[in-house]
Amino acid sequence: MELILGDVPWIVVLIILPLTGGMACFLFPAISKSLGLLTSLAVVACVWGLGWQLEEEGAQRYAIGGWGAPLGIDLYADGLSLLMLVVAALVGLGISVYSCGYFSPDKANHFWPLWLFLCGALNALFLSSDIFNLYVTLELLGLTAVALVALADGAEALTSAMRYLLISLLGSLFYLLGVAFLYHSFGSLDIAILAQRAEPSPAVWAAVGLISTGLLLKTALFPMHFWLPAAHACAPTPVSALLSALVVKASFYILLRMWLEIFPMVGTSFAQLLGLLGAAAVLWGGIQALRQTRLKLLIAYSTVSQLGYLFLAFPLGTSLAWKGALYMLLSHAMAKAAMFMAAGNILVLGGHDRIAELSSITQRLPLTLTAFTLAGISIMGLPPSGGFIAKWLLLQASIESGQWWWGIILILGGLLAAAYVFKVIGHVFTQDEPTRQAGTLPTTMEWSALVLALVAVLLGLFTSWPLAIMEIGSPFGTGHSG
Amino acid sequence: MSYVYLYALLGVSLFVLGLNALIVHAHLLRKILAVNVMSTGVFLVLVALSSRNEEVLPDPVPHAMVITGIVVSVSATALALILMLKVNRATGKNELPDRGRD
Amino acid sequence: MERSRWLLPLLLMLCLGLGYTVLSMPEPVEGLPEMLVDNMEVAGVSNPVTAVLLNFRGYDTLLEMGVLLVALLGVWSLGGIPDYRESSPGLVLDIMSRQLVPVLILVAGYLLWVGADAPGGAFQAGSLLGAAGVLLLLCGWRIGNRCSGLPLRFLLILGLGMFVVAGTGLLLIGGEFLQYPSPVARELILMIEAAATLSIGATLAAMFLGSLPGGADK
Amino acid sequence: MNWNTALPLLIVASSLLPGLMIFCLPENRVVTRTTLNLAGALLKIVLVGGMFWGILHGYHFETRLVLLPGLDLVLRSGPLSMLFVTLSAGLWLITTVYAVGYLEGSPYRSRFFGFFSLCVTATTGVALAGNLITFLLFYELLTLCTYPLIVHRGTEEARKAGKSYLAYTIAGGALLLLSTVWLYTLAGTLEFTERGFLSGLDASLHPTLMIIFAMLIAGLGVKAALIPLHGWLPQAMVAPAPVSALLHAVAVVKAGAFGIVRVVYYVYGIEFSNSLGLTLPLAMLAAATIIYGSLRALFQDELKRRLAFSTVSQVSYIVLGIALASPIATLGGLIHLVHQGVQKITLFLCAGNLAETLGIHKISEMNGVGRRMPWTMAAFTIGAFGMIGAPPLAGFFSKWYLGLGALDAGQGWVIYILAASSVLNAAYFLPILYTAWFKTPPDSWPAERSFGRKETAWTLLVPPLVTALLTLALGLLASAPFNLLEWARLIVSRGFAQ
Amino acid sequence: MEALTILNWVLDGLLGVSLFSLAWLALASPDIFKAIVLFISFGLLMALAWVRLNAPDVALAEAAIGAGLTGALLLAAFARLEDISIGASDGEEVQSHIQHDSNEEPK
Repeated sequence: MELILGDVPWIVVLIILPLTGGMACFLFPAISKSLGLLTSLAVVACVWGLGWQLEEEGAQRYAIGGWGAPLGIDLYADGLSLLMLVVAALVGLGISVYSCGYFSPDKANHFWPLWLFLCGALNALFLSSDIFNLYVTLELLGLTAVALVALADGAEALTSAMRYLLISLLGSLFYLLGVAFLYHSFGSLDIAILAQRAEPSPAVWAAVGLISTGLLLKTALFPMHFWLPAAHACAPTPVSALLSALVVKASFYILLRMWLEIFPMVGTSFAQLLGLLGAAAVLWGGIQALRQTRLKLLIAYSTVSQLGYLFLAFPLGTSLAWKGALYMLLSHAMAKAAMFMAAGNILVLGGHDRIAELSSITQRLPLTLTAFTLAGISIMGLPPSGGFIAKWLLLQASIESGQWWWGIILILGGLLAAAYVFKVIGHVFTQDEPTRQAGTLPTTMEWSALVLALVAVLLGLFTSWPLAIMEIGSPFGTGHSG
Repeated sequence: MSYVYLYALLGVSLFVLGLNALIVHAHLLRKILAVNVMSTGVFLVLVALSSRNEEVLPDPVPHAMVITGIVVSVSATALALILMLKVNRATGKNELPDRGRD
Repeated sequence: MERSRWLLPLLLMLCLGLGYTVLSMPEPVEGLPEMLVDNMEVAGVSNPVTAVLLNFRGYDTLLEMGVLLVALLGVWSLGGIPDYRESSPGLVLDIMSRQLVPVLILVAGYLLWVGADAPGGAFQAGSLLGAAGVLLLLCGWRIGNRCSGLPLRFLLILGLGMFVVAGTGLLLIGGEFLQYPSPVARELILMIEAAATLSIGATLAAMFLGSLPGGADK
Repeated sequence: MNWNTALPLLIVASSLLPGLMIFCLPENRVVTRTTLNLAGALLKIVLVGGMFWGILHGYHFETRLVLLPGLDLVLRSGPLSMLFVTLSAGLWLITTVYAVGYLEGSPYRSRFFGFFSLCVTATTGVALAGNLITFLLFYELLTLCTYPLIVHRGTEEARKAGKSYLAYTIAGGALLLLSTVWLYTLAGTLEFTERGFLSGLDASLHPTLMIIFAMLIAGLGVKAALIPLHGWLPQAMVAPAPVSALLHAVAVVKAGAFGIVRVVYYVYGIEFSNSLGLTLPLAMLAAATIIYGSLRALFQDELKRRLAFSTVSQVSYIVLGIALASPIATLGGLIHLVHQGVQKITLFLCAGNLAETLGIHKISEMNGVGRRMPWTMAAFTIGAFGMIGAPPLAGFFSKWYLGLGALDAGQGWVIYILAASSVLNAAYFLPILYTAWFKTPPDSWPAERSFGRKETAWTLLVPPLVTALLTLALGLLASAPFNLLEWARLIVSRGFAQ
Repeated sequence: MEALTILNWVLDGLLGVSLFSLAWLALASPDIFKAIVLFISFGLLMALAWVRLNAPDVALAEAAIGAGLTGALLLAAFARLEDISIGASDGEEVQSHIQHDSNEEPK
């Protein structure tokens, strides 16, 4: 068993598999559902294989085409990318199971190829260590995400898809200009080599500004978040779960990777700015979520708020803060996907997702309700959940580094999250009798939401495994502390 | 100050021109044109800076990057145009409803 | 116009900043070109740009073929665009296209072949094929229903598929992914480029058409 | 998995597993649900008894699960945790029997009993917690499990009460979390140790330690219903009787008081907090709450609201006993923790009986109810006299030791507080007894349900009688072997320096 | 030799100015069709600029894809845009398409 596991280049298989799966679904639309599910399972197995390999030999660098770093393109897999791959694989599997029951046949033919290409783009993005290659994967990710959002036929969905496309293109262009500056001042596109050669100069300052603006546009951090709620709320449910849990995090991952390797010498003033924007996102997202009357919009604004947490780790900078941010990313991905699926179930059965009239629908969906509550617990950061552990690590990092005000933001964010989650849950304990809406929900849709929510809660109890993954190749070892 | 920097500056100005047009104009087709102009600007910067010292052959890597970029931008434009037509069909207007900023 | 009050100065500042950065860009101490030159003879093609595109950074081109295919998938999933109205082609267009299309295809073939040693290559040839396709579509030609199903789809994924098959094939015979053994590199690159040209042409033409040809599975 | 490490976990799991199973039970499976409930309760009592036996024979029980590097979840059987765990285990059995009878025929019972068992799991977790993070985990879990019980009825009023309950407790929980993390960064450990682990820190940190103490007490004070954080308790009375009986008399409120005991004794240490001058303000706050609670109770016409305000004031006895830095006062506080629990649950169960059988909610409707339901009112009277502190009953001992402790600690003013509160207790309990026994009953009760010859269903009658007998026993058999006083003395001796 | 460099500078300057002005006009012209045509000419001129920066491959790609195909796509989209707004589009095929999807349509 070790022999086979040992020398199979899982790192390449992880990228090729979803692409081939996507092409197969495109060629044979009739069997696209089973092919898609099979590919998702295979991706989970590959991630497990890669994890096993990384456990054995630490961080892994794979030169495509055998040319080596400056000339060719390298794939690099360490703890940080492995964790993102695990998130993408698990949430991806949940989404594949969910969308088996969700799409009407003719929509499914379009959904599966696009979804598998998106999965391939995600894996390629998490594994690549070449900044131009990241541009191409970002573009591939953006186009597939827009096409998936546009699958829902409402005027709202199409306009939000259009706005999302324009923002995505704008972000990519900013990023590309930043890449141009970096390449022409240091002569290489590989992150590791750039990390050695980079020293502060006007070109690097401009590159930092451009790349960060481009990536913040795509991550929808506070001032540039206006496109996210509409896009995530009007998209078909598995797509909005996908967007909130994975696509938005991919650009955050690139910013984090760049920040840890190429920009450590950037002054703390820029980090403080990111922290401030993150804090504003947490508060603004929470308040907006509280004011929503439609469930999916509430969850979308909750994403805007939760993304703010991730940026609080930048001003802190210690490896503990990065671990906290990554743990928040992991548990938020699971919980948010479960929440969107639950909202989707309510929408499919009840026909609407107005929060005020939820009670009669939720009476008939006990599993979905439990999934929503468990996911809500993780979003709020209450103890038995991954969200709590992440909040604990971030709080500890903020107090240890003396910048306790980020801790206050965390607490306020938690209170706001509690307010809008219980606003929804409060509608469940009423005396209305269940709705007489005809039709039942395929059980796979309810169970996939519940399983993802359970994973989010169990992350609160079994923390040693994810933390061990983050340690491989010590991605944060180089992070400047304090 | 060889002529290369002239083109690089032109690239930067095209980038900013496109950004301004993207923000100011509401019509979706104009926004797509603006995005194309911006990408041409970025490609101009990429290629111009690659042949700074004349005596040696220009660096081919940016050229490859630009060709890839052009193909990516044409596919993005195609998708954007079709999406614009669908938006026009669904909302009857050629603009995004609430004049979304850039 | 309250917005232009703060927009223009901001953009001008951005322009000046970027301009200054571009002008003050230091020369990279060790750039890529030197490394490229001494690797050229192993690369199998003598045109540096094609070498970079297909050999050194072949993975980029693979993903970029994916981008093209995904864009087409997105266009088809949107669907619902009324087909291009069936106006009978004017006399001039009809005659012109009868002359032009074969020339376009010939030039595309030439560009593909010459790409190894002189400027040219898969993308330029593919776009010419696409132009030929657009001309045909303008003249009202539509792909026959019989082969608008699987054969068209196979043609569309040919580019990316060939890349992936070649890459994994090379992987299986012991090298790294997409590592062309130097004696056979030239032929391999040509094969991949040919497949890429065909699928780029088909994809660009289909994108011009906008919706599923013949609305097969609407 | 030998017994030493497994027992605490088993005790917590003994109500968790039945709870989860009950959630999955369809509504009509009444028999399975009741058997699961009772089996869980009995199993827990047996396990607690086993732990008692183990401790007497010198065994030490501790379950340790690694949560974070350097921080793990600990369930440990210390003397103090045994006190609270026995209290909650015993009263859970009694209240389950009562709840089965009380909720006969009402909807959503699977959901109710599921959350009911989860609540007790959280309470036992709070009791057995070996360090501050485990305590915090179960403390927040308690909030999550009690919310559905408060809003169980689904009426508009219940949901409003639930909303205010959440507002208080979630905010309190957030404060607790912030202070726990701050403490962890300063002290490096959160393990409960006999005389507190903070005394070793250098003097420069003392001001921050005082701020943290204030935040901890505020976080815990929400559940311990110290003023001004008690607002949610009277509103939560809209919940069904077993909920207000077990939760608001025993589980939730005691968790807050228990937390304050843990913080003062096992985090800061009584001498260190006294030297920081923290105990006096706490004692004053407790005294103010005692008086305020009793005053508000005077003017409540609704029976359960009056009992709620009485709980607000009674819990502060415990906090007062803790805050007075003398072993005897602490002894009084600890035994009051048990006495108040038993007495208050009797009163609430009787109130539930009156509401369920005769539809009485207001004291003004209780004229001559003693004749109609003699046994229930007898239990109510015993409970009321225990609260007032009449000699043979349990309440007397706690007030007696509190008074002695106050003198020993040189805090003379506490005696006046105790005296005044006893008078006020009498002032709001005796009128109830007078109306119940000596006034002429009205010709018809608001919503009478006849149970044949008996005054009410046996499942509703037996629990209050048992708890009333328990109040009597705790009072009369105060010096018997294995009694409560002995156990409390053991705890206190470990807590103080001598 | 001196004259050649001056000529080069003049040529580049001319090319740069005309490129910028073409882009400016394309983006600022009131009529959409004029904007598209100007954009296509801007693309062709760009091909010239690539040649001047001795990047022949890019020039070919820009001419074929940037000017040619993008222009064709733009014109096709513009034509279809005109159809829809004139209302000449064939009604029934479109209407049937909008209503048929799953009941997920948010009311």
